[in-house]
Order: sequence, then C-alpha cells, then structure tokens
Amino acid sequence: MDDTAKDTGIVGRGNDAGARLFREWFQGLSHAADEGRGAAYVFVMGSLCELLRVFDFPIVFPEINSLQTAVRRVAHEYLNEAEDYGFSPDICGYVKADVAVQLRGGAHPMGTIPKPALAVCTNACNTYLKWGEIWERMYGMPLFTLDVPGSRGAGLASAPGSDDFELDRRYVEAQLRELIALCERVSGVRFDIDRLREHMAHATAMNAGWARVLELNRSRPAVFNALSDGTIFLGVANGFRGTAEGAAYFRDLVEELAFKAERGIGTTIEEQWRLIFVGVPCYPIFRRFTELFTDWGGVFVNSTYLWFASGGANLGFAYDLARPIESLAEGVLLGVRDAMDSMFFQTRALAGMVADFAADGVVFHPIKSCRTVSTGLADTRRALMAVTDVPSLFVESDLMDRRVVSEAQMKNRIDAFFEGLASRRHRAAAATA
Amino acid sequence: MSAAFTGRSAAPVFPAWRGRALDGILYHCRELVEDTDFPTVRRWREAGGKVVGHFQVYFPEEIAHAGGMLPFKVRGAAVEPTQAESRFGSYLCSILKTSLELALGKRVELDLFVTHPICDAARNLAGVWGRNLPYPCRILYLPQNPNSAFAARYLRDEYDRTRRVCEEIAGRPISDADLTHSIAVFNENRALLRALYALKRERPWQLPADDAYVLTAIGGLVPREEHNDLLRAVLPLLEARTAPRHDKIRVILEGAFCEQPPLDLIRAIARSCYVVDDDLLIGLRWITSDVPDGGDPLVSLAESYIERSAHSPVQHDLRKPKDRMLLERIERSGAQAAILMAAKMCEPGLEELVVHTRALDQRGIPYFVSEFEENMSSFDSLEIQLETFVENLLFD
Amino acid sequence: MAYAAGVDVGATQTKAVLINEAREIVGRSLTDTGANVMRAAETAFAEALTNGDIEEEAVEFIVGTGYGRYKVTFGNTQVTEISCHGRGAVHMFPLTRTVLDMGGQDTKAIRVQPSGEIVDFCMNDKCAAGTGRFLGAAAVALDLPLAELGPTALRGERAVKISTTCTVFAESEVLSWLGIGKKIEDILLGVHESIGARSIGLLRRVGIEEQVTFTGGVTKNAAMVATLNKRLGLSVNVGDEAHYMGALGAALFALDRIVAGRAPAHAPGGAA
Amino acid sequence: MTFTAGIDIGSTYTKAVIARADGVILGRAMEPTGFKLAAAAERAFARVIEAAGLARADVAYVVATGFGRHQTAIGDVQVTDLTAAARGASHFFPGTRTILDVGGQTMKASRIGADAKVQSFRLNDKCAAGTGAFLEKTARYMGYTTQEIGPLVATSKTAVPISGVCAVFAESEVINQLSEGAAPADIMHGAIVSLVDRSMQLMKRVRMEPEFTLIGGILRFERMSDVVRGALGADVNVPPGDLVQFTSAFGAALLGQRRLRRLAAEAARAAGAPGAPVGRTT
Repeated sequence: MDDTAKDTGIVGRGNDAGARLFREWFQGLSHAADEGRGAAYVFVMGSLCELLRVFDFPIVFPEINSLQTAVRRVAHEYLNEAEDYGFSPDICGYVKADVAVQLRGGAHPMGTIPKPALAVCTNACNTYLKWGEIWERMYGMPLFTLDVPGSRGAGLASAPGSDDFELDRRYVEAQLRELIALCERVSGVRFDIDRLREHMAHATAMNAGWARVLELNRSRPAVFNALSDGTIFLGVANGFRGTAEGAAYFRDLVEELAFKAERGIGTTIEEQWRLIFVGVPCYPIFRRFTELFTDWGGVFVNSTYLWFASGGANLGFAYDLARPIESLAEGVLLGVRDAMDSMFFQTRALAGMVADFAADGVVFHPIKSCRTVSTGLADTRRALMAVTDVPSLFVESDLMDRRVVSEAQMKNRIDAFFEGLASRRHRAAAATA
Repeated sequence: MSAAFTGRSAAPVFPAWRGRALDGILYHCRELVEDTDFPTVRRWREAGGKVVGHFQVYFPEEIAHAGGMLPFKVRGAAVEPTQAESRFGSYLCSILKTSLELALGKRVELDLFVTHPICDAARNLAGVWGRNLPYPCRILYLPQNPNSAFAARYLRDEYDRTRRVCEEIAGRPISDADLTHSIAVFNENRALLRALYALKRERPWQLPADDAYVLTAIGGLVPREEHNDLLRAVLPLLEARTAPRHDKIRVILEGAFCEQPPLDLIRAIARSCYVVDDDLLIGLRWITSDVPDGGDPLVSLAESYIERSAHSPVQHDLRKPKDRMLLERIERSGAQAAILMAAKMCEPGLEELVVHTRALDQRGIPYFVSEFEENMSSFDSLEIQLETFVENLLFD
Repeated sequence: MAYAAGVDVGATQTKAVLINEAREIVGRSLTDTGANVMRAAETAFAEALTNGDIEEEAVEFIVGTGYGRYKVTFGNTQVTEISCHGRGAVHMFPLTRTVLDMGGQDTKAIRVQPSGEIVDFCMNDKCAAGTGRFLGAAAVALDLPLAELGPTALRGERAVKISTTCTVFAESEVLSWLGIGKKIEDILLGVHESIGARSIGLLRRVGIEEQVTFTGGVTKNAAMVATLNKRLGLSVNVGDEAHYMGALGAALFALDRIVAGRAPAHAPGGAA
Repeated sequence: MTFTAGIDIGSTYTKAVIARADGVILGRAMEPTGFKLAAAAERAFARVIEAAGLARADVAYVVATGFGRHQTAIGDVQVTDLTAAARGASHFFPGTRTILDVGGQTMKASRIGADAKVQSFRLNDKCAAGTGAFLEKTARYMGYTTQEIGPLVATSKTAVPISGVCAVFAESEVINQLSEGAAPADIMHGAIVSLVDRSMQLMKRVRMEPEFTLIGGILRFERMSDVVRGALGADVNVPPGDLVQFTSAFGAALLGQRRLRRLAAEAARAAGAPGAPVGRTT
C-alpha cells in the first residue's frame, strides 16, 4: 500500500465504521430494553425497516443477535438451554439461540435485547413463521406475515408491468396497508407518509451503494473478502436500512473501495485464487473458517449470501417517492422474490457470477440449520458442473452448532480442493509452456 | 364414470377389490398402498391419461381433475433413494429424497409436478425436480397470510394460474362447468372420508388405524370416482363388522401431516392402542365441509381453503393457535392420551412438538414423543416406548 | 535415477511406497501405527528403502498423507489422503471415476475427474459403524482369523439381517444369532451385507459413476468385493496394490514436484 | 402370605427376585444371560426359588421384564424395564422423581410421579458411546479388565477430556492421550466424565427433578456416582450393595403384588360385595 492511502486512513475505514455502528446499535437496544420499550422484531429477507421506522419502533434482527452468540463462541450455552426447554438438536440454531435469549429476559453478549411489541416476517423463509409463533405464545404479541409470492418456476419471474406481476404487487400492497393499521394500533404513532418517503430515500441510496460495492469486487485483486468483510457490510445494510447513517456508510464504503480498485489495492493477503461462496458462513469458527481459505491465497470475491441475506438489495432498486406505498410494495416484491430465486433457481445466476468475477472456483457450504439455503445446493452444483467446468467444493457444517462443525474434516476437504486447483493450474501452465 | 375424461377408456385402474368380502377388499387395498411401482398410475398413463403429481400437504386436486387428468399425491415411499441421494445434502427429511427417486427411477411418470411453500425443504423441490426432469415443475404459492382480507382474492388468482398451466398440459380448456362437476365429486369423497373417521372415533375396534389409513391413502393413487365407489362399498361392511372390544386406551396420532410413518409402525401402534383421530394424509381431508356450489368455482375453492379447513404445522393462521387445535382434536375424539410424532429432520414438525408437549403438560394429558422415518424397518426402541406408555396408563 | 516416496499414516496401519521416474513401485512396507505415530512413519519409510534396496539420499521428495500426515516430520510436504487415494486409483485404473476406500477405522467415498482431481468426497466421521472395524469385531466374537471371514461368508446362503449399527454391539449381536442356532456363514454374510449397505450409502452421496475402484485393507476380503459388486450391479476394480493406494498417490504427487522442480522456473500456484 | 417373582432378562445378566406382599425381598439370583435367553430365565428362576426356600407352586404371580422379556415362557405378564425400574427405585427411595439407568448396552432416563408411574422417558440405544460398554472398551484399550476400573480411577487427579462421540473412535483418542503421556487413571476418569455428560443431556430431556436415583450395572464402578453427584450438584440415591442391579427385577415383583391385589378386589366385587367402588373404566 502506498503512503497516501495510509495517511488518508481511507483503507479499512468501512470495517472500523461498521464495528462502531454495530456497538452503537446494540447499546441503543439495551437502552430501549431498560426503558421497557417494545421492539419490532424483523428478518433480513424483507425487513420493511423503511416502514417500521416511521412508528419509532426500536428495530431488532433476531437472526443477527443469534449469529453474534456464535461469533462470540458462546452459542452452545444458548443452544443447550433451548434444547433443555424441548427443542430438537435438528432444528434451526438461530431459533434456539433466540429462545434462550428470551428465556434469559433478553440477556445477550452484546447487551440486552428488548421484548417484541410486534413481529413482522415475510414468507421468504418458512421458519420465520414458526419462529414468530414462539413469540406469539410467549408474549401474546401480534405476528404479521407479509406474504410475498415468489417465482412459480425456474425463469418464470413475472416482469414489472405484466398482469401477473400486478396481481402479486396488489396483494403485497393490500397487506402493507393492513400492516400500517396494525403498527398504528401497537405503537400509538399516526402514520406519516412523508417520514416514510424519507426512510425510503435513504433505502434507495443504500440499495445503489450495495449494488456498487458488489460490482467493485470484480476488480483484480478483489478489494474486499466477500466472506469476512462482506458479512460486516451486510450487517450494516440490514441494521441501518432506511437511515441516514446507513446511506452515509455506503457512500463512504463505495468511495473507499473505488479508491482501492483504482490503485490495485487488494485484501489483507496476496490473492492467488478468486472464489465464489454459496451458503451461509460458518459462524462458530468464523475467523478460522476464512483462514482455511486465505491460508492457500483464496479470496471470496462474491457470494449469494450477499444477495439473499440483504433481501435482494443487490438489485439496487430505486423507490418512486411519488407513490410511496405502491412503490414499497413493488420494491419488497422484487427484492424478496430475488432473494428466493437466488436460493431455489440459482444455476444461471451462479454461472453468470463466475464469468463476471473471473472466479477460479465455487465453494458450496450447506448448513444443517437452514433448509431454505441448503436443500438445493447439491443439485445446483451438479447442474453448474454440467454447464461450466469451474471446479467446486461441497462441504457441510452449520452456522451455529459446533457439534456439527468438524474443523479437521473441513480442513481435509478444503486442502484437497486447493490441491486440485493447483494441479489444474500446473497442467494449464504446462500445456501452454 | 362421468364424461369429464377425454381420450381415456372408462375401465377402472383399480378393479381388484370389486365384488370381494371385507377382508379381500382390505388385502387388495393394502397391496396397492404398499406397491412402490404405482400400477394404477401406470395403467392410467397406458390408457392415454395425463398425471399431475402434487407434493404434500394440500393441493386443489379439483383443478387437475376438471382437466381430465389424474391428481397423484406425491408422498414419498419405502424405496432406497439410490439416484436421488446425491442430489441432496445430509440434514434433510427422507420424503424429499424418496419422492424424487420415484421420478428419477421411472417408477412414476408425470406430466406436471407441483410443490407448495409448506416448508423450506419442499419449496426447493420444484427447483431440484425441474433441473432433473423434462416436464414443467411449479410452486403453487398457497397464502401464508390467510388472515389478510385480500388473501381469498389473491388465492383465486393463483388457482386461475394453476388452471392455465393445467389447460396447457391437458391440451383442452377447463371451464367453470368442468370445475363445478369436479367439486361435486370431491365433496362426496370428503363426506365419505368424514364417515370413515366418524366410525374410527365411535367404534375403533371395528376400524383399526392401519385399515383406516389404507382406505384413505387409496384416494391419492386412483381417480377420485373409483375411490368414492370403494368407500361407498366398504363403509357398510365396516359398520356391520363384528370384532372383539379390547381393554385399549384411546389415543390421537399427531405429526404425520407430510412424511408418512411406515404402515408397519401404524400397525404396531394399532396393536396396543385405539387411534381415534389423527392427521395422517390430512391433505386429502384438508377441507372440512362441502365446497359451496354456485358462483365462481375458483372463489369457492379459495374461500374453502381459508375458511373451512383443518390445521397443520405448516399453515400459520391467527385463528388456529396450535396448542388449542390439538386440545380440541383430543376433546372431539374423546382420546385419553396423545402420540406425538415428527419425521426426522422435519423442521416444522419438530418445532410443533415443543408447543404440543407443553400444552399437554399443562393439562396433565399423558403423551409420548417419537421421531420416525418412512424407511424405518426396526421398531424395537419404539415398541419399548409404546409398551411403557400404555403400561403406565393401564397399571394403577 | 531419482526416486519419490509417499508415507500414508493410517489410524491402524502405516504404509510407505517408493516409485521410480517411470512411476513403477520399487519399494513398499506396511507396519502397525500403534501409539507413536512419528516412529511408525520413520520405520515404514526405512523398511520401504530396504525392501527396494534404495539409498535414502536417492529419494528426492517425500510426501506425507493420512490421518497422521503432519507427524511425517522428515517429509517435504503433506497432501490429504483424499487427493492421494483419488490420484493413486486413477493411476492404477485410468477409467476410475469413483473410489471407495475402506480403511481400519473409516470409510471414504471419493469422485474423481479423469485427471485424478477430486470432484466430491464424503466420509463417515461420526460413527465407526460399517467400517473394517465391524469385521474385526465379528472376527473376535466368532474367534476366527480375519483372513477366514471372506471365504466363510462366501459360503453363506440366506444372510441374517444384522440390525445393530454400532461396532461395539456387533459382537453381542453376532453371539445372540449364534445362540438361536443361525449358521456362522449366514451371520457373516449378514455382517458383510450391513457394511456393504452403509458404504454404498456413502458412495451414493457423491454419486456413483463407473468405473468404481475399491481400495484399503478390506479389499483382500473376497466376500466384501462380492457384496459390493452385487449391490452396485457392476464389478469394482481391485488391484493387489489396493492397500497401498494412499501411499502410491502421495509418491505420485512427490514425483510431480521433482519433475516440476526441473521444469523452467515459473512458480506454480503455491500451496502455503 | 402371597409371593411374587420378577425376572429381568438383561443383555448381559439375568436377575430374579422373589418378594413378599409387604415388599420384603426373600431371595435373589443372577445368571449370565449368554445367548440362550429362555434358558437363562429358567436357571435364574429355579435358583431364586431355591434361595427363597420355596417351591414353584408357592409363587402366585411372575412378571418378566428387560431386553428378553418376550423370549421366555415364564411370566404372567411382561413389562418394560422402564416401568419395572420405576417401581423398584421408588420402593427403595420414595422421593425418587428421576431415574438414570446405565446398563451394558443402553442408557435410559425417566421421570416418574409420586405414584411411581413413568411420565416421560428417553432412551439412547443406537450408540455405545453412552453405555457401560464404552467404559469397558476404554479400559480394554489400555489393558485393564472391567473389575480393575474402580481401583484404577480412584487414583486419578484430573480427568483427561475424551470426546465420547463414538466408542470405537475412543480407541484412537486413548492412543493419542497415551502417546502424549496422559495417565491411564486420568483417561479412564475422562471416559466416565464424558459418559456422565451424555447422561446429563438425556436427563435434561425428560425435565429431571430431584430426587435422583441411579441404577444399572454401571454402578459397579464406584467413581460413577461421585461424578454424577458432581455434575448434578445434587445428592444421588444408589440402592445399597448389589441391589443396584436387582432394582428392575424387584420392581417387577412389586408390580406382581399390585396386580394380585387388584385381581382380588375385582373378584370380591364380582362376588356381589355391595357398594364396592367400581374399577376405573377405561
């Protein structure tokens, strides 16, 4: 790195600012919990923060709380507590960690989590509904399900403006109006359409920023590691969606990454292999999991995780503030549908990603906890291998439960994958020499 | 046999039971339900008929039937998923793999496959199936927000999309008249199934759980008219059946809404308990009373799905809290205890166990919990649990 | 004349192989791993040298592999046993696309490209059921030598259904069948069928593509080969080097590095 | 005075007990089960009659239980060892609410009511990792017999972690620990700790409550109850001496006595005793 980059302190700013914003966010939640304020529990696939912030609800992402217990290596305590309560070892680890947080009155490694006044989920993941049912029984609070119809088959996403798209959009819009009435009742705050426009504007800016950040990683070497750094950017994209800080964070992040791209500044290691990640990171050994790849010079340049777990923000959709509710319905429908498509019908999209990012290999990481993401991966890989000859690795573990994360077995397979990449590169070099 | 079928001879695909005594009928039904080559579907195709495969739990079969096609209930099977295994990862339920195996292994040939957003695994099946089989594969998005005032309107449009796909496959239009006729056939079927379950509730010694299961399951394998003929013939024979009444406890079986327990397991349970109600193949009995006549048949079907339907772990409806629905099923059937089951690796099923066990603990209703898998062959651990459970209720 | 060496330190046995530049095996050895893994590797390497009558200095590159590969301190680098079994199997049988390795304590299923590159891999790492250990436990229960198991099982007609999956319970189940008068041949056939079923379960996870090569210590058991052939509906390749496949693969990788070392200097994609 | 017998045909040993109506044990007998279950039951039954100084005809009711309960002709009725153990344990310790039974090949945890009825239970029988066999295997890998486990573990200071995921994998773990210089006593102690951790998990699944009663062959290893006491942070009842292995057989005999009382009551009612309460209709 040349000196000017170091003085302006621009490189690495996104990671530091991200960590700071996160700490502030959890402090805010602890504050709300102390004051006994009821929060809105939302999910990354269709969080509707743009709308819920209009009613001043503190926003809680139970998925992010759960993954933090794994990153801080205490998830097993929470999982055991939920399994003693009656939950099976074979269900989603995120749900069980949250059950333990609720049983502990909100106690969490990063602070205190306020109780839910209401929960809003989409059908992007069916476990969201079962999860919401647990809070319904625990607190008697309302669970609102926003039903967002996905593509009825591979390549059958109806185009905006078509009759079928309009029928689905009108269904989503009708539900959003019912949600607004519910939020007014629960929060006691009157709906203010101008505040909605304000949050939607910030969300539009963030969507554009998020799309640009992903695009900038096409540069060689990649400017950020989609697995380790990408997960930090993703946390801010969800937690601060629809806020001024969120929009500003992504303006700065685009500036930093463009700066690095222009100067050929890469990630913390010397890039040998450009990899695509499909699945969810292995949070119980988060840092070590990334090292298993960077030890071989492997850098993740993009990931479907940054598509679906951002609720489709990668589309860079811009809201039409002249018709806020109709446009919000369209944006949520397109975003959540894209998130589902990037899990169920992803072969073409993956082949495109491999070409656009000049990837040397694809790593499939299905996880025990999440059937939404993992069920189709083995077959997607088979289909991808039929259309491209890009090498791929298939290694299973979990996003929460250390009992199914066998580092030794994973290292064995990851090493064998890189040994294959190296011998393939030798043969290619020998062929041209 | 009504005229709704085009290009298909009127010969029944499952004649074996006709004209036999009760035991003969039950024998042939059991043979068909356990036959993993699905001969009735093959006979239907050989006669020129088209087959619409629909995955568990509920599917508006009237729409496919109105197009002269056979709605075939895809509910897995006791087969080794030799080819399907490599299409899936490790931590998944068995019904997903064995269902795909039926198609990959050519045991069943479909013209259309439809799955539903009942759980995260099933939604992926349309993608996996579509990448492996040449015919169209669709997800029918049943509403996950049935409490919205707009839900019935939305579902009517979704059913219209399904009608359009079925018209393409059937190669002929599906009129409202065709739909109205099919609704009448299925209304009769549901009424006959309600009568079967009433007998199981009042005089369980005359209709053990495994016999009731077999008579119900035939519905997913044959044209619904043939199933009606079978039930109309067998119900009077069951009413007149003389069977000794044993000192057994009355139980409900909850948790077999999607992956089905092996028939031997249902038989083992029937040996020591009277199963007076259950959610086995609940999709065939999802609509609990007649779909009303008149008006737009698709609106009637959509409203019936939302307003006149049973419950399951995979439908979230604020009017059907899961603990209350279980307690109501126990009270309605006069059961003394519950057998709570969940298929291995079934997320919604395993989560429901927590709600159910805590609700029954509060009420002091005895229960026992067991996980099952459709390919289970040895039941010794389950037998120990079942005997212990029954002994502790019988021994004072 | 330069030589390359591969040392495969397995959970129960350690194998060493020396090859010449024509990729022919010129020296081999097999010893029990026992408690001291490092010493087992050194002994195996030394015995392979004497077996091939080759000077240690003539060996230009040594690759360690297997469960104890990091304990092969005298080696130049390590390669996973997955890559080695894949490479070795494709070298012995070039049309290999799927490899089933049944070792002392684990069973591995590997799918390979024609180049020997690994496509997919799966292993029973949670439980020792359906591995060579199951056969060992049955042998102890019937107090038969290991080599007798195969021939005895081949004489079986109606296999007894072995329900237990855990190796520890295998002994008591075998005895209880004996107790109610079942023939040893039928019991052993049942044991082989139970192991065959579980191993094929692993193979199906990676997808079975012909030709299938069977490697590892259990390949010497003719009944195991027959059971696999019957269930797979094809005949698996079994070479007399099957027990040394891992070590052979490692030696082939070692030879690559010797050849690459001599080629014009361009740094191949470096392993760490 | 009516006498009843309980026969517990276990996977390794068959135990028989004869009890009087007041719950006093008249005789006990134990035979290795071997692989002829019916014969083992016959031998144990004959020896316990002799030990009680009775004749076959004196025994009014016999209850068979355990792994082989259906393989023997002796026995008016069969009950599972969960049901039998509950009766035996709550007879020895009426405050019992949670029972942990670790046998040769299975581990069972059950929660019982004040009436000694089993309310919920969990079994772990597919894998040897949580059984007596796991300890025996671990001892055998280090060259010790089962009997030497007790004295060996007594010398241990700290337990060496043994994952206990699989009894067979335990061998390579033991070899690893030995090669890194761990003492056999500490390794054995580690195996017991890993087994106890597994039993804790099982007991939590049945929502355990005090008092805790430990039964089954595993109690032959004295250190076992101390480690469970430590893990639970609560006191543990263990039937005295070798009675710990007879709990299920004794419970079966007690069930026989209850059955005889009920049959007698029903007979009295049938003989027209007015006003006698009608048995609970099922």
